[in-house]
Amino acid sequence: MKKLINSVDTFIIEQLEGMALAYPDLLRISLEPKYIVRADAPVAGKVAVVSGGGSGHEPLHGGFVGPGMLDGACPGEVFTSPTPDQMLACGLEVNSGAGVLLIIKNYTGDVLSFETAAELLYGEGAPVRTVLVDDDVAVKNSLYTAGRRGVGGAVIVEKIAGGAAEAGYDLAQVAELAQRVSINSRSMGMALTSCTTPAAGKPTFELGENEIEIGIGIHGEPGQRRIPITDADALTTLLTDEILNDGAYTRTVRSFDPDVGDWIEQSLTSAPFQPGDRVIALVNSMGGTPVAELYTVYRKLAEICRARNIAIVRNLVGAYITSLEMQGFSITLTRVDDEILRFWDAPVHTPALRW
Amino acid sequence: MKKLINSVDTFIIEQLEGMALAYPDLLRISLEPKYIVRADAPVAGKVAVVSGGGSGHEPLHGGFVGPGMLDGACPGEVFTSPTPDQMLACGLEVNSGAGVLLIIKNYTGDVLSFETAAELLYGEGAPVRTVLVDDDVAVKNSLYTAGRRGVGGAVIVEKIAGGAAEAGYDLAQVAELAQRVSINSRSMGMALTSCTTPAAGKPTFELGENEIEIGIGIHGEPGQRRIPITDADALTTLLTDEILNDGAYTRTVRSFDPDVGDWIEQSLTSAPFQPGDRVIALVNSMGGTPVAELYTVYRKLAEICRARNIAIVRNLVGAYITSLEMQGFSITLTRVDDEILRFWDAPVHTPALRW
Amino acid sequence: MMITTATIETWLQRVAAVLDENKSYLTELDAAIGDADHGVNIARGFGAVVQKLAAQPGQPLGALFKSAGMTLMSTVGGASGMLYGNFFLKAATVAGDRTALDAADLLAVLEAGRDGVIQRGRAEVGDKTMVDVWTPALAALRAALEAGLPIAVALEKCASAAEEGMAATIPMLARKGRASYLGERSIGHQDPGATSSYLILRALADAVADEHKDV
Amino acid sequence: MMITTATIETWLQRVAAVLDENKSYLTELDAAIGDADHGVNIARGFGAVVQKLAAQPGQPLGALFKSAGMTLMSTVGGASGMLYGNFFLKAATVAGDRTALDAADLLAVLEAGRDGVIQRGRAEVGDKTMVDVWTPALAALRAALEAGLPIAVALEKCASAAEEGMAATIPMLARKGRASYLGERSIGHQDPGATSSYLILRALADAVADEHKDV
Ligand SMILES: Nc1ncnc2c1ncn2[C@@H]1O[C@H](COP(=O)(O)OP(=O)(O)O)[C@@H](O)[C@H]1O
Ligand SMILES: Nc1ncnc2c1ncn2[C@@H]1O[C@H](COP(=O)(O)OP(=O)(O)O)[C@@H](O)[C@H]1O
Ligand SMILES: [Mg+2]
Ligand SMILES: [Mg+2]
Ligand SMILES: [Mg+2]
Ligand SMILES: [Mg+2]
Repeated sequence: MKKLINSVDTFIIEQLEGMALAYPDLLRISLEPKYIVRADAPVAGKVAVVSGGGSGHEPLHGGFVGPGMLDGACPGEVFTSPTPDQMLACGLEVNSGAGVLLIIKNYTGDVLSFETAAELLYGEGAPVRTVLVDDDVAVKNSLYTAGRRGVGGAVIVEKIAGGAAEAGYDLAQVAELAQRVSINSRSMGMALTSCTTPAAGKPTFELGENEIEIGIGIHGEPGQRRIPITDADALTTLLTDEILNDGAYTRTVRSFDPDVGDWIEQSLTSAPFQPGDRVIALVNSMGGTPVAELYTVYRKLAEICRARNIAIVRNLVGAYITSLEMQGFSITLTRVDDEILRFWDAPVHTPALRW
Repeated sequence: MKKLINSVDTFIIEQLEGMALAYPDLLRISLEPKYIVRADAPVAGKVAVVSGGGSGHEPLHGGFVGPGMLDGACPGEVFTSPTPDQMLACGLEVNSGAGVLLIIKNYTGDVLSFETAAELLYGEGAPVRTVLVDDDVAVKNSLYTAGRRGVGGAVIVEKIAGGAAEAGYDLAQVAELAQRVSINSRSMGMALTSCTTPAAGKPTFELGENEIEIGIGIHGEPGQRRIPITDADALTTLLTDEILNDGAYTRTVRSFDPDVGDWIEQSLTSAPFQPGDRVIALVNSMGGTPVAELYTVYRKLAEICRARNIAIVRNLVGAYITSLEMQGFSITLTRVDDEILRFWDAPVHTPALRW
Repeated sequence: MMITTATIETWLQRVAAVLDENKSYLTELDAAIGDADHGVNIARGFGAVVQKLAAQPGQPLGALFKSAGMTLMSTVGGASGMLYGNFFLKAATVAGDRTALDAADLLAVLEAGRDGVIQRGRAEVGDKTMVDVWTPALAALRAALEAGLPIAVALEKCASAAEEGMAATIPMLARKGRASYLGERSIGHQDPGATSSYLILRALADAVADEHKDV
Repeated sequence: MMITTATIETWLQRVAAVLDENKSYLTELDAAIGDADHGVNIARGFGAVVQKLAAQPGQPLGALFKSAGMTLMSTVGGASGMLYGNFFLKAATVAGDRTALDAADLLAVLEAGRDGVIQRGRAEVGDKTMVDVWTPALAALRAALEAGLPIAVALEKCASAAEEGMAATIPMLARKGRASYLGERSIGHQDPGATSSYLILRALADAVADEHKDV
């Protein structure tokens, strides 16, 4: 295993220490428990937006903390959901009184931890709401699985929620908008190579010289299927078609309602993409794929969307939600309206996203 | 070879097409000959800053085209210097009459091509100056070698030159400032893994499971020496010490002087770093190393600089000058003064650098 | 025979040791159908539990289980951390301020824990999760106790049923947790959480058997 | 015997073919002490040269060489592209509007090209570059012609000297170009540019020898 770390036990802490040193004006970092908050948190009168998830997906989520995006982020161990005590401490620190929105990627561990944290935060008197991100079309149904995974859509949801919170939306409004962005997002990813978790010290899965994995998540889990390697256009077409041809997707989402002080269940349906849709396109590196290769993907994606009369009105090309040093890419498309677009364009100042 | 490309013959063109589609408001791209210019070029009254070099170092240089940085960039074949015809066409297109500064990384091929291009541009009536970037301390002398290579310092030089040009500096002033930034920059890099050029289809060099290469350039060239793998702190210390302990470095630099219409030679000396110096620190991924690992490096770098009373006043942590998908990192330190710092902080809007 | 605080502490120490020994094995199982972190995470978690307990020996069982549950929740991460954490929190509410458990108490404590897992995770038998161990194992324990067998023998039967439950996950198609994303590809692999659950119940049987021997 | 435009065209076609055949070999040599692009780049460049010439056959030699030089400069990239480009541009100025070269003309043309390489690249014999081929090879050619040997024979001696010059780069420590960064580590490897230069001179000898045979 070749990595720039000092030891398997200390590297997450050391990465956080490095971040703290690199962004003293932007971030404040707690190591015990681990969380990252805006240097100026809590921001008076503003809804706080908090997310979190396993480490190994950087810049997600810590790299998105700062004005215009997240107020706080909780990193877990590598590919392991963070724990409720982190979320509780982080949430309390960023809550200005206007409440906390928890953005949760749909993985059993994340969901269970955030659910517990929501209850704890509420118990401490913080208004709290939750929004679920479950955009990975590689997972086909929710009746016989844990539901779709949260992947690239999280980046878009965090940006829009952060923008709305900065603009003065109240907790219910930010939550409603964030959930709307989430159900209008669809993603799919693929791996050219495996990643290696520091603890395991060897690749999570073995891929032959000419094999690739389609429909992967972001934790080095095996994907939907393994196929012989093909070219960038074919891969882009494969992933884009899965996204664009994905039908209506209905699932039951639990979210915390601070007005009733309990969980409510809602059936939410993602409508398929249609000609005339306007979208934000994220072409994302899994970590080890350099940005130049992503442009070849973007080229084909733009061509397919044009042919289908889907207008890419904004794009983001780079490494935003990764699986350590894995090579591969994912595509996320989010259907937008003017309100969403306004908050996408709103200023943001974080380590990884800035405009 | 696992890469997101379609074919060895078309991938550079396709990457450029992808960039053009991704940044229509920011960039204008010519495919024959290949170059990338600001969408609003030429900018009336402004000195144009142009650079270029082999492909495979993305985002360098094309990702740095835009307001506040480069007016134009010429990408060569992978790891191969671009050709004078590209530079000529690009230079003519961005020249508003205020002249063109060519930023040249010190490699024989780049130097010879840019020298020819400078003569051609001058022949076409464009005021032209050149600045050489030669910051790689892994190369020890210039008497018995082609001189130090241009590496990470190029990113800093391009940002400062772009800022000064935007602020209305004239050609001689931008050139003088850029050369000052260049001689105040020192870099050193290392590789954990080799890269694979698409044309070769296999790794450029073979490294054992426990071997790493110290003092590499940015073209997959073998480095200064090969050592057994060690931890991030030791590697960071090794590279930082080489940079901070590097003595005065004197070399003869040829630069084009449009007032005399010919090349002039100057002896330039880089002073060693000293306690009390203020620096910009770039911790750079060679392409395949994810950003999280770079924070561990930054942590140790900050510690060493603090102990030596060298103040890191700005930093940049990410993949800015790469060697395809190579894993590894480089460190660049640039000594700054208030003028340089002002132009570092000046707004920039490019695909890869924006604030 | 009563199960004392000391026996419970021994049990948890054995769990920590056996999970640490099986760390790579569990992580490999998780690599096949999950995300390759199960062994590392629960070994870390139970290690922390044991450290915490060592600092405060001889607590009433409710406090002991609560401490274990909170520690697991804050150190493991992932699905299993929350589920095992919940297991002990629910066990704690039944154990209360008792310092020893008779057979019926033990069964009630374990069943409360299992119900906590099911309540949080909403998995059913057949979903290829740790529930496929806990449900048949505690059914076997209940049956053995109801048949009047001594605790040590009943726990041995419980561990055997756990082992069968674990093996039974191999041909299953996962419906919950990370493995469910694999669909058909999850078939043929043993569930990592079921495996750690078996090891936990095996350790309980061993701890009590040892105690019994000494008596 | 005169070297006609047709022979020069044949030479360049042979060069394009032989460089294409040796593309991987040259790139491997460059991988060892450079950046693994030499073969690919000059094969592409001479391929382009030949295409250009095919479109405009029978030009005067000055125009032909100029076209070759400009094409190399705009298609090869890298040090060798500029150096070979300069070689032909300088050769062009000597060739002028001639359509055939006698032995003395040929020598003058090649020497002008070599001087162009040295002028641009400022390398000396012993620096481990293509100059280590051109200088001894053209010295051998000059000596052979001065000794009154026929062109074909003299070019054979030239190619042999080129081959020796190429082999002589192996033990050298590089002082110019990318290989110079390696210091001691450059020792023991054959210089890629010297190798392509040998192949170019070898192709010249072969082209003229074939021509000679036909006569
Ligand atoms: N909903 C659930 N109910 C019960 N057990 C579950 C559930 N989801 C996952 N598990 C168990 O958790 C195990 C995985 O644990 P672990 O790897 O630590 O968590 P993660 O999947 O978050 O990485 C699975 O093998 C399974 O036994
Ligand atoms: N200054 C120089 N003078 C003469 N030849 C040189 C010089 N620098 C490099 N070369 C030749 O160029 C060859 C490398 O060519 P190539 O790989 O195409 O260029 P690059 O080094 O730019 O990748 C070297 O093997 C050497 O023979
Ligand atoms: Mg996990
Ligand atoms: Mg090159
Ligand atoms: Mg797991
Ligand atoms: Mg080369």
